[in-house]
Amino acid sequence: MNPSSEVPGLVSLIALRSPASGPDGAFLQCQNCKKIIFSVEFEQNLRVCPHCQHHHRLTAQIRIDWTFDEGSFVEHDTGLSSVDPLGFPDYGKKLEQLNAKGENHDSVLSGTATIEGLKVSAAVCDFAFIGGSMGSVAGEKITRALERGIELKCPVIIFCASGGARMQEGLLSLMQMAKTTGAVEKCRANGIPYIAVFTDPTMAGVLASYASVADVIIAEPKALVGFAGLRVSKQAGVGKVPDDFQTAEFVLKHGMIDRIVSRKELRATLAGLVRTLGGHLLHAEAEA
Amino acid sequence: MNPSSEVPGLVSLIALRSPASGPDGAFLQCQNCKKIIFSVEFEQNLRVCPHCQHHHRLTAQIRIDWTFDEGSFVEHDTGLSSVDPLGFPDYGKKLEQLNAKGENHDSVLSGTATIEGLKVSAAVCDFAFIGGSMGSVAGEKITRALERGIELKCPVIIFCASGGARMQEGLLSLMQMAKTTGAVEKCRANGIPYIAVFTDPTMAGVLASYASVADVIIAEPKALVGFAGLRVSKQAGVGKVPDDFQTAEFVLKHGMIDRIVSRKELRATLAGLVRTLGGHLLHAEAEA
Amino acid sequence: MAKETAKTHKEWEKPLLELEDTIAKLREAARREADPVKQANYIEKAETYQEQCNRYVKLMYSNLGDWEKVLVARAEKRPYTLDYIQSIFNGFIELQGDRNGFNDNAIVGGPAEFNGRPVIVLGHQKGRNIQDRQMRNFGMAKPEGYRKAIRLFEMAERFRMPVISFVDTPAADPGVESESRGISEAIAAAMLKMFQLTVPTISVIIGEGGSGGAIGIAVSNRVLMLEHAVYSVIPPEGCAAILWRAPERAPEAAEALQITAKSALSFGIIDEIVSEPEGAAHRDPAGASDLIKEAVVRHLDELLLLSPAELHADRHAKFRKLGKFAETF
Amino acid sequence: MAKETAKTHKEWEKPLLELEDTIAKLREAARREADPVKQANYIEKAETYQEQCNRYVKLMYSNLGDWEKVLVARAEKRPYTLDYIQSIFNGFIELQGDRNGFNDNAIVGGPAEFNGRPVIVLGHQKGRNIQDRQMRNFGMAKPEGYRKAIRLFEMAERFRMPVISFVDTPAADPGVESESRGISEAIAAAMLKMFQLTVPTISVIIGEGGSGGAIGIAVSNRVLMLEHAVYSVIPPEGCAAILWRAPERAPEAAEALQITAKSALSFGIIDEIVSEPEGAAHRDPAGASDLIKEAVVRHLDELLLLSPAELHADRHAKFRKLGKFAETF
Ligand SMILES: [Zn+2]
Ligand SMILES: [Zn+2]
Repeated sequence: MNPSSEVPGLVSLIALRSPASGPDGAFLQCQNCKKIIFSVEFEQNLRVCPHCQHHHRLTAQIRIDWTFDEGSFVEHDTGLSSVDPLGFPDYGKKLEQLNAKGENHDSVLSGTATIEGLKVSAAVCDFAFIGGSMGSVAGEKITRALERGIELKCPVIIFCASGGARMQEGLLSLMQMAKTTGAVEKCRANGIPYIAVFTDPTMAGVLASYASVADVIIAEPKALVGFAGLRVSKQAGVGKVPDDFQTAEFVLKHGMIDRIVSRKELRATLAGLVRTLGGHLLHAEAEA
Repeated sequence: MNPSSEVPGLVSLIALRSPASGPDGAFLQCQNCKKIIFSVEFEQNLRVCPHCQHHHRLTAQIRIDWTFDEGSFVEHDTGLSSVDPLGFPDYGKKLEQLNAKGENHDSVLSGTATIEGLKVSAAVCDFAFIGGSMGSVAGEKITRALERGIELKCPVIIFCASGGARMQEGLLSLMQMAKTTGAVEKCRANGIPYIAVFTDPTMAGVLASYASVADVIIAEPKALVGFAGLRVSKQAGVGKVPDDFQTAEFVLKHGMIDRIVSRKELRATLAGLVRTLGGHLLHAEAEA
Repeated sequence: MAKETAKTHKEWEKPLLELEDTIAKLREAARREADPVKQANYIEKAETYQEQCNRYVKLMYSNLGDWEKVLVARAEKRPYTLDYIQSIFNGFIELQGDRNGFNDNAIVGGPAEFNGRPVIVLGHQKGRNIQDRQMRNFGMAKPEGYRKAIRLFEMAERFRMPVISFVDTPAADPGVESESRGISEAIAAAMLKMFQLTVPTISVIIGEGGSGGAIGIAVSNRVLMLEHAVYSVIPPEGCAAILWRAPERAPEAAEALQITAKSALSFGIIDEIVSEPEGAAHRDPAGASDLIKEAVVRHLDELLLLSPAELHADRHAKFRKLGKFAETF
Repeated sequence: MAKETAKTHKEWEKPLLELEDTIAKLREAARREADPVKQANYIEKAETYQEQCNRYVKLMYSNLGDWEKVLVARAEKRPYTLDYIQSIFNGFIELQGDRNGFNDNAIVGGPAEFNGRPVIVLGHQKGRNIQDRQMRNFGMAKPEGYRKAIRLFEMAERFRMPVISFVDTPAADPGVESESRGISEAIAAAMLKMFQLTVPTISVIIGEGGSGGAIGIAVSNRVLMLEHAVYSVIPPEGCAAILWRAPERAPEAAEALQITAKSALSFGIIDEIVSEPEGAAHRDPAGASDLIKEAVVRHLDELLLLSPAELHADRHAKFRKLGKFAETF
């Protein structure tokens, strides 16, 4: 019994992935449990369903607004844009269309911010831009965000949301896996803490590179986290596929992430990690 | 049908663990397949049963003779002997008896030798001495053997054969686990290759310390290798105990050792490892 | 003497528990009593018993035998690692996983603030109730527990954080699963990693220091031990089984093995005995926490004066000299 | 053109194989023939066919299309890692295990001598026959394969040994088991470890350079690629399935993805194309080995002139600059 079919006139079936959250007073439908949510409550609840606790996807901008101190985020690397190095079918056209729509930050926003007053370098993937796929621009922005941590002597926070590498850039996108991982190695060598947050979905080439080698990995509840597409995994596997396969809960159980943190506790958890793991940097700064 | 029961007059049932291998021309019985072996053939075959390939245990001295270049082994640390720090029931008496029998090297022989002309520091456990158990003396000799590798800038080879820590020395024997592992860390920091050979049996406190953190681990076929006594493991386990549980074959399958090497190929394998992994030491020496 | 052969702390403390129960009942009766004379009578009785009880506690705990120490160290009510983390540290964030396919709940750890300074704190964790105990595998860590610890040690090194570890385990898990994933290697690798560190490290044996399972996270610059904790190369039951084929002779084995803080100190294996409040840590967890905190702060302050290289060398030197033997030249 | 849509190398080479079969039969007939005239006739025919065959080989392999490269790179007869280890290295001692509970047979490696110098050599290994192929999981490594590689990298670093890796995998294993043990982490950790090394590292793409499975062991100072090997972010079949929901359009996808050595070189992703003998490596494995050895020796000699710090920085710089994008300020 779907309430939306009972009271169709009251329900505004706005796609929850769109940045516009609908007019005040409108109703939305949970993507998971299909129950009706009052949109104001939905926003107040950080787009977590009050009925089933489903964490709906956020845009990069909303993620930034809800994570960092108000107005503290300064975007960097805004001049970067994707090209079509292989002349790949339809890729150039797609980029043009996205540009025309004003979607000009590619699949990653990078910058600096503060969280509970503590300085961080940050990057946030945007799943809305070609599935958050990592091409040359995304790889470059992630790399610069990590390097900026070294330069500014502050921790790095990256919100992952990606289907994987951007195949339209061929081998160049595979190389972004190496490039970003190289930047993580430089952070390690320089004592820069790097915290990754796996949001829905964190997959393939992104998971198999900078995402998985973070010092601390936090995931949002039920986020999809995996290497291969489910179809491929099922074909390859001899054994049974567990019910929670490729979820945050599955990878937690298997020791691959540190914690699952609900959206409303995320900011405080991140601040706590920045404060403790980055303590030596503040100390070094105070001495300098 | 046991041949020894058919021809009892011909069979000399000498315990194969004793250092004396019996007079020429005598027959022995394989501890594993119970078949009859001509003792000269047994010795020529390095105490490996020609029927079932069972690798019978060797004394420390025979191990040394058959591994290193003839006459090259020089024993060190001969002045060390066990005391009875806790006044543990019967321990003092046992040590006196062993001393009286001339068993004065405790459960480890340590020294230097060459293998195919290459210099090594070596230690060999003797299972015959209180089950090869590691007390303060064994821990000290293993530690010195590892440190001697650093001092002489040569690889270290350790033959393990032990039931574990020597409980008669209480917490002091537990500390030998830490002490010997500390010496392995110093080898790592100094680029000294350390190769462990797991012979039958390599267990408990020895396995859970210096033995398992060797750069390369070789085991003899079918050697018993495990952390807890089989009884304890079975009690603890919910699942089934595999047929090959706690054997060299089991730990190889589980990625805990590098190779199983038959006794007749052991010397060449060790020399090959010393030559390649220790190459930088020879190079450094040549330059000095 | 029943006291001598008690098999659990509960059994051993029974007379005391009964007395405390009586006192509680008397106080309850007093509370409900309307008649002031009768009430005064109840209160007086309760106070007499209370004095007696206090005397017993003092008597029983001031001169514990070796086996009694084992019982106290294993006491169900004894504070565990997470209790001390809760009371002594601020802002603990538990981190999980070995990043190799497994997570272990018998070892917990993560960053926290200690005395105003970021540290990594970790330790074995036993469970309070039945489900919790199973989930924690009775504080017996599997390989993934030690590999989680290694991750935490590496993090401490990378971010220059002192490490404080709490040791409280009967033993490492000896099951088939643990063997198949290399429990021995995991313990050895954890010790090796601890030797590599160049940050200050302090271990506190708070309950059972059980053999390889304990030393795996106890290779520290300073090793402290609670007054009634035990530290042993083998569980007394196992020792008795091997020596006399009689596990029930565990109390004798406990004496032979010299598992007390006092003997560990005498052999130079620990650096300090941390006193417990009267009646042991479980009768005053807050008091025990304060005593632990005071000792750890003091040792940490000393270690913070050393350079990274000195901390590394100090730890090596500390363990290098352990052992008792004769040597002739 | 049937050539264009062949699905396997065997199918594609079929005319050639038939011709070779005919030649072999003619030579055999000649050998058995008593009549010298008939014999001469057989031999002459065989030689004519042989010339024709040689022309075909030259023709077919001198101008391979992208999809044909895929077929050649995947050819069942193509030399695999262990073949090159056998022919180019001396005294190889295979080391096994991830020291975490698992061993993988899809990645092999260990110390060996190369050109008179101790090195660590490793690589993906496919199987020759059915059992072997299953045992090697078709060259698709699981997490334990990458963790074994990490152990070998660490050993190379500790003992100052150059690393030579051979890349030949369709992809990393995507199964449930691999996911549960963290295949993604294992690949990322292997790359991270390769970045940490301060010894010379050289990778050679000898067959299929399949996506994350390949790059996991290919983050080297120098990356060489055999003339007919392929290197791709996604298998052409997968790309075609995503783009056009038509895996059978893989040949088109192969072209779109630009998976050849030539394009990898043009994007600065590889440092050199190693020529293959006429008719590709499988028609002359010894020749291919010589060509690989010559190239690796040359690059290694150059790298050996760099200091440890320079080798580390060189590798970082090499990968740091990869990518094509526009930037406005
Ligand atoms: Zn819902
Ligand atoms: Zn036999």
